[in-house]
Amino acid sequence: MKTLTVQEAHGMLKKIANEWINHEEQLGEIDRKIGDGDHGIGMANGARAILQNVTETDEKNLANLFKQAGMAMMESMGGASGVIFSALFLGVAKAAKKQEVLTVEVLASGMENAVKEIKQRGKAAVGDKTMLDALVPASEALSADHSRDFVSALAIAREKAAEGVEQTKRYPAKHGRSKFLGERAIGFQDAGATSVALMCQAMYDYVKEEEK
Amino acid sequence: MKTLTVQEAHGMLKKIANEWINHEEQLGEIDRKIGDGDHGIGMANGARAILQNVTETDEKNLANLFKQAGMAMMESMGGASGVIFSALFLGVAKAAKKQEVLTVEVLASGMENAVKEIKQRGKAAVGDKTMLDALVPASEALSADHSRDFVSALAIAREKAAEGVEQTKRYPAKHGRSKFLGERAIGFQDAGATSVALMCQAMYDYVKEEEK
Amino acid sequence: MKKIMNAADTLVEDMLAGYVSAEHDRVAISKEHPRVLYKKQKKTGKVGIVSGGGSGHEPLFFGLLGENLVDSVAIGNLFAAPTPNAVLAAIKEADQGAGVICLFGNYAGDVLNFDMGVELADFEEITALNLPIADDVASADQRHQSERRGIAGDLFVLKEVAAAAAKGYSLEACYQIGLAANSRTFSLGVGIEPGTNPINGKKNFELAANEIEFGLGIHGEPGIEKMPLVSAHKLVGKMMARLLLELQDYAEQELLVCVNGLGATTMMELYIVNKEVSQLLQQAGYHVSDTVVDSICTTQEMAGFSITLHVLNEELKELYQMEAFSSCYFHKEVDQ
Amino acid sequence: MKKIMNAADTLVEDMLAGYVSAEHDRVAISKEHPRVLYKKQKKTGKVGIVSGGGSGHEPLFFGLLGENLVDSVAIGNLFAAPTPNAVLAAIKEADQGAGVICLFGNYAGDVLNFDMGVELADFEEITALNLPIADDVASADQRHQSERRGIAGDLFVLKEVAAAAAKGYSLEACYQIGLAANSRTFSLGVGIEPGTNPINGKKNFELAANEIEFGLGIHGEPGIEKMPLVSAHKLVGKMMARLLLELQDYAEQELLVCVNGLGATTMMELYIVNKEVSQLLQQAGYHVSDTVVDSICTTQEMAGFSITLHVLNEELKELYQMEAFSSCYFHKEVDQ
Ligand SMILES: Nc1ncnc2c1ncn2[C@@H]1O[C@H](COP(=O)(O)OP(=O)(O)O)[C@@H](O)[C@H]1O
Ligand SMILES: Nc1ncnc2c1ncn2[C@@H]1O[C@H](COP(=O)(O)OP(=O)(O)O)[C@@H](O)[C@H]1O
Ligand SMILES: [Mg+2]
Ligand SMILES: [Mg+2]
Ligand SMILES: [Mg+2]
Ligand SMILES: [Mg+2]
Repeated sequence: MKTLTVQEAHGMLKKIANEWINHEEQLGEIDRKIGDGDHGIGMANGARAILQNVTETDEKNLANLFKQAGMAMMESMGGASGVIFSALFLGVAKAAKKQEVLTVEVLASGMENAVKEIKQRGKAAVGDKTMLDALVPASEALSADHSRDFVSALAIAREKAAEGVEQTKRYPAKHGRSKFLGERAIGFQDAGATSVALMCQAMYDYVKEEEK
Repeated sequence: MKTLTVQEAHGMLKKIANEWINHEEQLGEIDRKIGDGDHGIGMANGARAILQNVTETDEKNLANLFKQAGMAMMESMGGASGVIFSALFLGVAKAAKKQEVLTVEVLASGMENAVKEIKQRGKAAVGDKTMLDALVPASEALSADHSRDFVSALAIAREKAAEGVEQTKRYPAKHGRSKFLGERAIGFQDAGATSVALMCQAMYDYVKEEEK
Repeated sequence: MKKIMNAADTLVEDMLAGYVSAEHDRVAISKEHPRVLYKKQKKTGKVGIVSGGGSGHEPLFFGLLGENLVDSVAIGNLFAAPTPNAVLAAIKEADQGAGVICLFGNYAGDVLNFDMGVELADFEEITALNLPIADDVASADQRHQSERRGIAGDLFVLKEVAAAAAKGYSLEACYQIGLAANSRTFSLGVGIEPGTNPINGKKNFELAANEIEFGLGIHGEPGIEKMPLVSAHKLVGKMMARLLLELQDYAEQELLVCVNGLGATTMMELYIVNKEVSQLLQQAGYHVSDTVVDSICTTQEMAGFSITLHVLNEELKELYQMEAFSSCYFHKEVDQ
Repeated sequence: MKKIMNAADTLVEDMLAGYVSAEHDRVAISKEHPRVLYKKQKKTGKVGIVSGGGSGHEPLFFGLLGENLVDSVAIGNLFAAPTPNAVLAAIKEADQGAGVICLFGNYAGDVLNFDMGVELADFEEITALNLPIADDVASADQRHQSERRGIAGDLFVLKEVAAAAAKGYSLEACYQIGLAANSRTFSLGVGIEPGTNPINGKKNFELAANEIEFGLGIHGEPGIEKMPLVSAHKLVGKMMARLLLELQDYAEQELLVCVNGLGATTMMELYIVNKEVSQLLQQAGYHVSDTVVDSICTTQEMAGFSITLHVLNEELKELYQMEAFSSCYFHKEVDQ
């Protein structure tokens, strides 16, 4: 599978949104350990806004689809993850400008945009125990992929994201609400990174099923 | 035993005070059911004030002993029972004026004073589920006693007081904090009546032991 | 029990010391009695305003010591009315030559002790009148209005009587204002979770996980009935239906509203309650002049709230409009 | 969970509607954004003051909308910073032609959203500056003061910047006041019992029966250490020892103090805390100009409190003295 139509990309967005909604409880529990416990509620809110507000009014306008998703999250969520996860989709929207279909290349360059934007806004780097610890390796995996095939590219990306989540357990927190915990955060995984891993898993599951 | 010296009367007061202190918990539990749960604390406060402030400066001044007890309760307790139980001892003080020893007669007339004063201040009558339901029958028993012997007079008084407490379970409350409960108070005994019964029991125990 | 305190036997004194430190430019502890606080600034010739009651309901009662509000307060032990001597000392502190009015919640203990306090004041040639506030409709029916217990409605009655005193009304005129204000004040509360008595660590009542007490008193005294917790909309609907019955006899359509939290109930919840209250009042054709949403009359960290409706008339309205402030309350009209 | 509410998805809107009903003569909901409230009365030409943050901390932030205080607020979901669009709308409502300052607690989410809001305002030719308040000494050491999170110290910084704006100071001058006020504000909190998230019914942390969290954040974020509950005297002593370290660099000896309850902690406890605070400050030779004891910055019905010390200088003192009032706070100097 080398391309996704606007309709398929929409299907993938819905899959991501549902994955977040299904893990509302778990994401909340993770955030409760070292943060304020609302990450699940926030992501589920954003996901529901995606399900409600993203429409394929224009079958050729891929950028608009992702822009709608980003704006839906930005307007519904608030909090740290509202800005950060909307930046993620807006980064993809930027890369998708004038594109009619989604390719691994477009997705990879969108992720790169997102990483840049998120780093600049949030002033965090890899190793700071944020969602970047999952997003950066996933994004790098996509960019490094030569197959240009969604299934194999996303298989690696999702693995890297999951590894990134595991890594976050080892770090003290330097950003977000848990940063004030310093060393006491060690041993607990980052909530936002978990959401990124769920997103990668959902994208992989979607293309895997579509391929059948 | 027909008379109590000032010193003995003081011993009896201490016995009463200790009885209340020992039942702080239980009195609180009773008040918690249909009131605000502080009757035990209040009586124990008053009792401790008696133990601290009542002194036999004058061996011949029986009235002063009971006045000290009443004033100690009035100044330390507050609440409904502060006024009411201090009125009880002040009533005895009034009857003990110019007396050098306590007799059943003096005690009985003191209780009568107290009943009158308490009824006037609190506007309650027997059957209203207050301490009067124990005090009035106990007082009547003392007044009706012909033995003039403390042990036998107090044996009946304490029995009547205990019966009065049992009676309070049957009444709806008309005074004090539980009055607002109306019928819902039925089945629960009155806290202040329980304190009266404890007092009668302590007086009986004291004279019984002294007699030996 | 998890309370921030030193010891049970210094509980009230520690609290009063901390309050007076915070407000030392405005209030002080009486030299006559350690459980009496008074407002430093006095006007000669006005009627003195005393309030008081048991501890444990903070910021009441000392929280209302202030400008055009209360002149002195007598403070009791936890949940216990102040002693007659404390009442006497408070009356003396408040006396500015024109007599004194004592306002307090209508509970047996408070009535007994304030009555004795007033008798003692009489020996000292100070005329003091007691005005027990009786606003809780859950505690007695309309025919026995004066027997009702006092809850958060204290605030409006106090505010108006104190304004009358500040304006120079006579003792008798202030007293009449108080009677009128009191008879026009109707409150109803619900209890949701118990509070803890800091002296013995006991919860003040028991409720099942999804149960609330309808019509509960501010000491945790049981109320009209236990019922399941329902939505704010339904619960407030039920409370307002009861309260609006009381308003039928009045021609006036102008009200003051107080939504009072009992301790642990959040301001978020209180505002949600007020949304329902104000909608229902609007539907019923009432006009709300002022709304107080706060936790002024509490019972430790009990959860629950009460709604108070106070029917204004021209005179009461003018009195209410007077600027007033204290540590826990202020009123100031907006220039429009 | 026992919360008085209608539904999770109308929680914030119901609360805002109830607040605006109560304060309708003073505040209104913005037509630009349903999560923005503004003060009706405006002065042209002054610097606009915006505040805001997540819901669940009531009466913050909208409780500070008022005279010589905040002009508009942007409100987020429960414990979540407001969205960039809400911030933009609040900036527009506050703008009175002289620029706008946004004051909020220094949390990643708030900084991210207010930064975007300010960028959006820039497109509309409104100059807005962000001033994240960083007073919680438990959250970073002295070398990283500007990284600290914001807790109850918000109040004093806001009060002084708003007074500067009301006095007609320029945007830059107001901003400098804010920086100075912020750098002179030091808070430390303890958590005693968790609060409940009204959306999902979860407690926000766990503590053993006799355990407290020293240095906890207002969202229930863990703090410096867990420790056993000790007497008010010992606990406040430990907190003050930490806070007084921060005051060493200042020549000034004049302070503002805030003892802030986190929700379910009673006023009785807060005053007991204040007794200890004021004694220690007096011993250390400080003079307290004003003390606020209240629950202004809360986390639902969490139990706990924070102590804030704010070092005045001549200019800040003069600004603080300006009369100010809102639904949850007022300041008025006593004529002596
Ligand atoms: N500066 C930052 N850069 C990148 N990600 C961040 C930053 N700050 C926080 N995050 C992410 O946001 C997550 C928390 O999101 P959420 O709980 O929804 O917001 P909040 O912290 O406002 O409650 C963290 O787990 C982290 O991954
Ligand atoms: N009007 C009254 N006349 C006689 N006794 C009364 C009256 N009101 C209350 N009491 C007594 O006081 C008791 C309650 O005392 P206590 O709990 O100490 O005071 P409070 O009711 O102020 O909390 C009641 O059980 C009752 O026996
Ligand atoms: Mg969070
Ligand atoms: Mg009682
Ligand atoms: Mg009591
Ligand atoms: Mg949050």
